[in-house]
Amino acid sequence: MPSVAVVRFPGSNCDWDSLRAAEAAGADAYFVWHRDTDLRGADIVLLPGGFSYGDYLRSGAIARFSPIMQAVQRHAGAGGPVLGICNGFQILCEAHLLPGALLRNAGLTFVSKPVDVTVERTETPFTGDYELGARLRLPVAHGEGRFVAPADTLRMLEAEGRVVLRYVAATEGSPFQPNPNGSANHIAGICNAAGNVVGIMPHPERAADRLLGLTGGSGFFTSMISVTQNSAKSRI
Amino acid sequence: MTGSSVAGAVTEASPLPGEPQVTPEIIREHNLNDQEYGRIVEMLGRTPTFTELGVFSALWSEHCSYKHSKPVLKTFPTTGPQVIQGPGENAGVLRLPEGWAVAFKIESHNHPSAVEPYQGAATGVGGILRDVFTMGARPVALLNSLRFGPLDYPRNRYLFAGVVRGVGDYGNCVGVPTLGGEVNFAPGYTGNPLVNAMCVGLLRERDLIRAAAHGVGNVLLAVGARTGRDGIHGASFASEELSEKSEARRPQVQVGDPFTEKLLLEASLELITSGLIVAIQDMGAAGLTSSSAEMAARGGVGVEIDTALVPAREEGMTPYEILLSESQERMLVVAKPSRVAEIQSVCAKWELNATPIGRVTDDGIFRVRHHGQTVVAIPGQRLVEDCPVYYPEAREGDEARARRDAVDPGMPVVDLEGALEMLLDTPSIASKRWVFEQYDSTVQASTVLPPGSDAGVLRVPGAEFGLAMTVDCNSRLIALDPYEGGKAAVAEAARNIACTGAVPLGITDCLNFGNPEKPEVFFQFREACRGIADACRAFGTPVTGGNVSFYNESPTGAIDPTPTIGMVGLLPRVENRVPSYFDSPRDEVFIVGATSGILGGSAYWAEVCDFVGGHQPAVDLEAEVQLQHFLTSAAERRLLRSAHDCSEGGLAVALAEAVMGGPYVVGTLGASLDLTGYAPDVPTEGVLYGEDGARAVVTCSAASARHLIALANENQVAVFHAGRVESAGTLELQVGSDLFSWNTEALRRIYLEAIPRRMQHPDVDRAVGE
Amino acid sequence: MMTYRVHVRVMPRAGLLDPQGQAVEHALTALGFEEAGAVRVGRAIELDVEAGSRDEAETRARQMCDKLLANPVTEDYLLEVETD
Amino acid sequence: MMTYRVHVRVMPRAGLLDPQGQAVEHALTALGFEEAGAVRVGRAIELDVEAGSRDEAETRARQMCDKLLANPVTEDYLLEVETD
Ligand SMILES: Nc1ncnc2c1ncn2[C@@H]1O[C@H](COP(=O)(O)OP(=O)(O)O)[C@@H](O)[C@H]1O
Ligand SMILES: [Mg+2]
Repeated sequence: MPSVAVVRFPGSNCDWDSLRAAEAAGADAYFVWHRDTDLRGADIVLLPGGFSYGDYLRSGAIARFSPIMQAVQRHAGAGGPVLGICNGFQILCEAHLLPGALLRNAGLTFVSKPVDVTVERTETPFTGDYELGARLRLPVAHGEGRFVAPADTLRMLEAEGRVVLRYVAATEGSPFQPNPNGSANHIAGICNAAGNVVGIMPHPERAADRLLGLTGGSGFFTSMISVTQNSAKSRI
Repeated sequence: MTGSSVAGAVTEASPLPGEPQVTPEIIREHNLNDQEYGRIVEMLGRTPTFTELGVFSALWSEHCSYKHSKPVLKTFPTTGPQVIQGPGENAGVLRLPEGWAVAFKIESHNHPSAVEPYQGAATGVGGILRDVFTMGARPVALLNSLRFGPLDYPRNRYLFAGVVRGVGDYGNCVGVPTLGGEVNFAPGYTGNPLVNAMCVGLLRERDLIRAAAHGVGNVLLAVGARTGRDGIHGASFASEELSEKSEARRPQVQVGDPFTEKLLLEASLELITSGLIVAIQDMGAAGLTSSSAEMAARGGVGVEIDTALVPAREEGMTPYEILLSESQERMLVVAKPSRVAEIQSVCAKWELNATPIGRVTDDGIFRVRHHGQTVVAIPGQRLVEDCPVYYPEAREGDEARARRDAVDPGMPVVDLEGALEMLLDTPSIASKRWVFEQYDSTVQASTVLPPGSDAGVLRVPGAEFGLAMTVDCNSRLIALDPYEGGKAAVAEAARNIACTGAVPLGITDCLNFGNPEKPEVFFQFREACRGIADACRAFGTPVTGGNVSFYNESPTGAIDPTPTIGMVGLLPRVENRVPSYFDSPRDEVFIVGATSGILGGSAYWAEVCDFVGGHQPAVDLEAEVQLQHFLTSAAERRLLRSAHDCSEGGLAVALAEAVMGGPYVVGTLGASLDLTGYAPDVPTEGVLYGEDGARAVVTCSAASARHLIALANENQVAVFHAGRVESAGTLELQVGSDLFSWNTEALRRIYLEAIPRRMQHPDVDRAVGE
Repeated sequence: MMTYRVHVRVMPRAGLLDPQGQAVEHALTALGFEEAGAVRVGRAIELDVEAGSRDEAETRARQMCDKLLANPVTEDYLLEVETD
Repeated sequence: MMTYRVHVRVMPRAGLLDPQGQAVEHALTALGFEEAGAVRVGRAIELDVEAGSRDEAETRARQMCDKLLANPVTEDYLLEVETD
């Protein structure tokens, strides 16, 4: 059973949601505290959503310096899968594990609603179970989700196919804006060059259960399980 | 040593050097009348010190002492098999299945929000969260009930925008989903908005902890944020007395820090479940004073505090300031001395300080020292319980009676078809999507029915049951007839709960009224409470706590009376929850419950005829109970595809809301319904826009229709088959010879855009830059 | 008519809790900047103001602060007109 | 050792969309301040720095900005050490 470390920062508030979603997908999931210095041999690392350090100054700016982040850097450097959701995405950008930055929503208000996104890259540890181009409905809930990056970085992200999720308008007559926060190129999620570090603004862990109305998110968690199991096999 | 003590002094305390003399002016500035001051001197057997005066003025304020409301509140039903903790604690607690319990409470933060909408609303949410997690419950949902003046005025738009942002930012950061609420706009709230926040928490029944100090020699610890000069009672005058120049440094405004709140939440729950502590209470209104005095009184013990030990945020704070500061995110903990080290290490893990500041004593005295010198010594029980109680005169105002007896609503400004569009464009009725999109409603991954439903519903991970919750109050009905209006508020809440399939369990109330010393205001208060009590008895939903907010006076006089009802309900099997909107074409549409067509107090008269008055429909509690039974049993048997209650705007608005669908439906439905046989002898306008309670619009599959009708008959509720849901995007209503037709998409646009359109003004928030 | 560049600093009023300042100070200390203290965080606003004179630019800018840019209940502001 | 008061202005990098600045400009115009333009909104940070000299204080403050206070990807900062 693959082991999943969910990193808890002071102010994390999607830690339990992420842990449960990972367990539901069949992982051995556990918390590591921001002051810890190792990941206890985790196969996969999740940086959950929330308001680490109150999101004061800039979201993720302070959490980035937590002791545990050095272990996360090493894990990522060695090709280990890392998924940052919402605040986790912001932390990954601040830590320069992902390019760009997430700024205050163009509408200047917090936005909490379902959005439609398409999966534009399936070669990542977290999107392998999706069809390329699959359309998912996932909740967003953030005040600072506007992805920005220098023009050349954006070009590179597009050229290298590193946009993992992109906001799309729903079907005709739908109430959805194509883009809830003004992100460049409607970007909702990206990955690093190797594809093992992924950051997304929407919350798949809140959309992995029939009872909650949305189920499109479970693929993120099943994907990471399949990948680690396959790679385990291939190692044998 | 006690300069101020007279012969027969009961306790000894001496003024600090340089602290103001207790003069008649000072006494008046502390809002203590002669009777109250007389009782203080009698209680102490001497003149109080300045600091003692501050303590009395805080604990004997209306907010803490309930001196005008106590006798009336005693008439509420507060017992029942489900009640674990009734009124008197930080929150009420009700029993749930599988060893679970729910703690919930509602609280007002009206005046702070009128001064500073963002911080006022934010700290209101912070306070209600603490009330719930000090019971040992983890907050799982927030609701909010808001009132403002009309959006045509910049100040009202500013207050509305700031309050919504404040409510959202705080709850979002702590990570508690907002599952529901209400917003209303009426001239009566101009200058005095209402901000009521409700929190719902879950706990294992065995983890319940009460805020009673025990164990002589046990330690008092201050946990959390440092104490500053925020919101000090009477600081405005005290500052001049204490030091001219420091005036500027004494802000009244309390600033919230949701990050510290989140840490405090986790630390408190860890302390409670680990059994390390004896008692814990939030330092809320009147801060350290009320928390320590109330905990001591509940435990029948005394306490002794040294204010010099309290971690302060600013230099040179006096005992008066430290005792009365309302700095946020602070807790007072009682624990055995042997546990202090462990407690401090738990708090350190959450980056919080836990500082010993005093101890539990056996003499029953509330004693405060400053660097050892005794500055406050008051008999504890009497301090908390012996504030004079008042029985103000209650007399209905003449213009209130006149309004109710008025008969002629005048001419409608649009025809009956246009009236629906006009009502859906009314901010009080229109979709509140603009509001709840600023609130995280899905964090904790348990939201089953989000805002936009009749009631919010959440699941409990690992349990079968679900929890439903709502807040409701139609103040127009209270203003016209407080007794019937009080019943109506509870009835609407219960209907909203039952529509989701849940059984109403109990309520918490937030009683917002004007100055109780005005006979017409106290009449509204007394009668509304009588109505609430009668409805709660009829529904078996005891009052588990609440909050009274008097002195809500706008320039034009008292606010519209607004006793907000917060209710929770139990869904035995959460997967049986019923949505509020039409689901699929060909479903059968039924109208459950009868109408008298009375338009008194209706939104139709108010908005379309610009007339607030007349006799409103009497609330038939019997019929409400039968409707609730029908709805919950129908849900239990999985007969319902949707259920939506009729409230403001009557049947027409309820049908429109059901057809339009939820805030994010894709594609549109329609319905063509024949209401001719529903109420043959009622005029069309009454059929469409009358606001009789005990009614709901429900849909079911063709196959279930028979069973639904049978069930209705069993419960003696009238059930009328009106037609079918259709895929064509129009709503058609036939009433006798009149045929009305609306395009669903057009109605949706009106309904969804009503508030955003008015809030597009760039002046919305002077703090756009914040 | 001339164009003046105006710099406004809007800071939380002294004595008011500044959670953001606290968090930043805490972080700086953790990063080894023990010499940092008394951190306050506010907003910096820059704008062009068309006016006949420097004084007029400043007067108008003040009015903008009083009406919109600063919250009179919780904030104080400082204003500088760039000299060129 | 002396204590220096340092003022830092962290502004969104030129060319980067600044919705807050736009909203403020929009609001100013609506309030009748047509003479206002080119509004940018950033962060103002004030702090005490203990240092042996003004220059040292400035150097340390720069390090704080580079490490934490400003985001090199999207922000530029200006720094002033108060003279007393
Ligand atoms: N301030 C608010 N916060 C969250 N949700 C709200 C708020 N105001 C209204 N809502 C939601 O909008 C929907 C409509 O509210 P309301 O008109 O009061 O419905 P009802 O009349 O059935 O009580 C409800 O689901 C309610 O929870
Ligand atoms: Mg309502």
